[in-house]
Amino acid sequence: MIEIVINSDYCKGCSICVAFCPRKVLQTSNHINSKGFMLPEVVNLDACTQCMLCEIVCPDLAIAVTGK
Amino acid sequence: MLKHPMLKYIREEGPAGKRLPFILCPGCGAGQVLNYTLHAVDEIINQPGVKKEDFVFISGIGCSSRLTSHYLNFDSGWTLHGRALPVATGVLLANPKLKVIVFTGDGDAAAIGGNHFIHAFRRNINITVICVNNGLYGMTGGQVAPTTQPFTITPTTPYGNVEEAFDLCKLATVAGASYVSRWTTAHPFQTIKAIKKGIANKGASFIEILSQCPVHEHKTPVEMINALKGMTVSIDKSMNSNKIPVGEFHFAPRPEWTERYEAIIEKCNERIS
Amino acid sequence: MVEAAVKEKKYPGNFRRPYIKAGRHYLEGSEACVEGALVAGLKVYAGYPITPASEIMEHASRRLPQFGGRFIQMEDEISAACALIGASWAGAKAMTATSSPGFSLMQEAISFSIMTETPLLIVDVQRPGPGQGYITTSQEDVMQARYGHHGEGPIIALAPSSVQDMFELTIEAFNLSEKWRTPVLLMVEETVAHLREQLIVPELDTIELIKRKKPQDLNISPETYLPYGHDIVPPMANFGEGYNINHVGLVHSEDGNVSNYSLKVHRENIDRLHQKIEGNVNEIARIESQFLDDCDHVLICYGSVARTGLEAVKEVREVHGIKIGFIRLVTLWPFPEEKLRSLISKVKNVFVPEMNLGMIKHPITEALRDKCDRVISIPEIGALHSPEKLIDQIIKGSTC
Amino acid sequence: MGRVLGAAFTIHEGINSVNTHSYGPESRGGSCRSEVVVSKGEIYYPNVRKADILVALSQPALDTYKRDLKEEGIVLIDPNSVKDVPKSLVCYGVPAMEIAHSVGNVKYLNSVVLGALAALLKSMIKKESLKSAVSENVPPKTIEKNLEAFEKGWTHIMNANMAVAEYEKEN
Repeated sequence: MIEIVINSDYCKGCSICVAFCPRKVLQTSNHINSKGFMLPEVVNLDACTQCMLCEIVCPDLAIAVTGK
Repeated sequence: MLKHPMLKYIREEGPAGKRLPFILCPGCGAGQVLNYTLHAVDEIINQPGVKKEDFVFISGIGCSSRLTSHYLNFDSGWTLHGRALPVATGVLLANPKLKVIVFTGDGDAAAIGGNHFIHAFRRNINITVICVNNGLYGMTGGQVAPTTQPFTITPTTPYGNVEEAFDLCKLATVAGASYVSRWTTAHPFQTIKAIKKGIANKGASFIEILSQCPVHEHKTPVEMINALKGMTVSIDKSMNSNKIPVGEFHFAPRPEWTERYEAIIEKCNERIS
Repeated sequence: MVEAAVKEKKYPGNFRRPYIKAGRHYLEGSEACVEGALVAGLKVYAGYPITPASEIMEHASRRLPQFGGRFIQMEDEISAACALIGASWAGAKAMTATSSPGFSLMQEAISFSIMTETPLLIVDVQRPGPGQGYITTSQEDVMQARYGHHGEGPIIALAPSSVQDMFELTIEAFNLSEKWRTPVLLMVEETVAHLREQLIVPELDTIELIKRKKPQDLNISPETYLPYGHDIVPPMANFGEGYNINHVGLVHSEDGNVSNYSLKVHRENIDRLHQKIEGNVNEIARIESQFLDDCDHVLICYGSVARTGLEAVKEVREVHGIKIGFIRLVTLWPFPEEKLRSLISKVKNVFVPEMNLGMIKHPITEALRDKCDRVISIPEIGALHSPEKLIDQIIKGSTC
Repeated sequence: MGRVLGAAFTIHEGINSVNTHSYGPESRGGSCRSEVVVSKGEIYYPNVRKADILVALSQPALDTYKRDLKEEGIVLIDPNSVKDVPKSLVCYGVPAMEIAHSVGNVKYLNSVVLGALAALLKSMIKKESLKSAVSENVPPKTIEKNLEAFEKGWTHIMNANMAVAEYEKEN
């Protein structure tokens, strides 16, 4: 089972992960964290191929995907 | 809870409290560069015979230099504005076995540290310089940098920049760097590969990473990353293009400073005994 | 103790290290300084040529590789000082020598190494200023040594007055820097740097060498190690030992954290740095004195002026019958106020000859505010005071 | 030269000596000077105030530095380059340049002068001490030539002294 976790303490809502994801697994959400940033959310987990791109491009080391 | 794999190289907190999240603004390219660098270092550490404690990170002052302030679970030094390269040189003079990685920005490397920049490459001392180039001074408020394009409006060039920009890769090449490449934050895998090659190169390596400053450019990070992708072209297709070439510019290993000095030490040793 | 340092092989190869031999030598001050540094365990010299300090650099470039150490000529004084910082972090004893204009360029690095508590040695062979000034002798940087760098940073500065001192105080400077984890300045004048005279080198294993305290010595694990904690002088891990030390120049708490700033953290950080040096001034500072038992006046000097100073004091006592005592400040900073006060009960005049227009006169005046009638500065610019000049001034000052 | 003289006194005779030298633009192409103070007691002030002996190898050097010589001090000159010597001074001449060239080249000039000085100072310092100091301070390959130059300087002054003595005896 693939799991994608977004660390709401570290995430600053830049949406780079959303833009980089080739399968549109992520999307900017309406969830706002304690610092006022809008977090991304997983909307299409089935499409995830574990390419890890979201993990590699995150500036804040805030997203994690279960490894292959 | 599932955690980002690179957090194993980060001090999330210490006795005096939390250190993360990073101080960087949302969508800052410097954070991405740290992520890429840690991926490259991780791959090298997983090779046999490489020890984590051999890595040393040095930086100067600026947004990109903040990466080594107190976040890394490596030996690191957050030094003076522009002076990362001399400090890194000193580290290698004392212990040439260390693998020294320098984070620097365009202002840190090319303006205040310009003199050290050319001389470190001339000496070809064994450092890997990762320069996060966002074309401006982010930490002080977005002022003009030596890498800012002409006519750009910034807080200190309100009528447009009258100066030409430095091409840092050309500068590093003519100064004597033995490995030079340029990528952008929009090229994660290429950047990781370049950093790995830079660390493996015994000599001075220069990797310029064009990066976004969404705050001072007043754009979203994603817009800027897309723009970076759009304004660059691979070096082999760059002949008839106005776009900025990216790729590997120069790779010519040559004797490294401490190697040459080792020969002097050996000679003195022979003469004495 | 040197033997122990020799055994601790940091470099490949079996060096039969050609230390200076015990016994009598005829050396220049600059050479004695480098020989002392090598005995102390110098491993890295980074410098930039400047008159009149280049002789130290040239001698180091010849001698260091013979000890497996490394010498580098950097692109400027700024980078030279910064290279020392890096070398010290990686575990080497490091030094440079410069002269006044170059010393100005190093001030930022000195301030940074005070904050990051980095042991290193900077030799300033002073020349007169301002500007290029001239290349003769001077003591015009003694205030810059303490107040030239930005911020509240205490410093240790020593003033040698002979070739013997150049050898001994260089070793002492390294010991102080390692012991207190701080940069140390050797405030030399051109007079002493270029003087050639007798140097008596003691048996090397009788020379005491101090090494920095490391967390390994105190059984502190990397997990619990605080780079700026544990003690008033924090143990210092070297790069490459797995202690993941983060050196930071921003105000920090004991673990090196820079993001929990508060006025309390700030005050604790600066207070400890200050206390570490100023609070231990009586242990750090040294004063030499003669003829203090019966004196009506006293002459206080430092560096090469102490040579003429002592000659003048002896002559004034013997020939003119004036009861004058002699004090030489071996340590300029931290200023040994308490020690100085304890030496003097009450005198009429305090004479302070200096090769500047009266700099150390100020802390002396402050220290002896209620112990003397007046403090008389005897300035000289660009040259060492002649004994005649001092004698003349002392006679004039003590009879009116 | 000052360094060798100082070393001879300190290392080989156990007498304190201090050597200073001029340091400035003049030491890089103009006239330069080196001073030696010798004393059985402690030497505090390191510079020469009134010299007993002045070695002047050029006319400008003598003109400039004769002010620091005692009124009846001794001056050692190279008569080929120094022509005008004040009458009050006791003057010795050694054609140092000429002798140096006869030995090999101009580099041996200092040793010639040291040999001459050794003759003048023979009541204060043993000739052997100075010769040892010369040997220790020149490149090993040139020791022989330097000592030859030294001997020639020594002989020149000794012969001159003998000539003077004979002249004085005759008159």
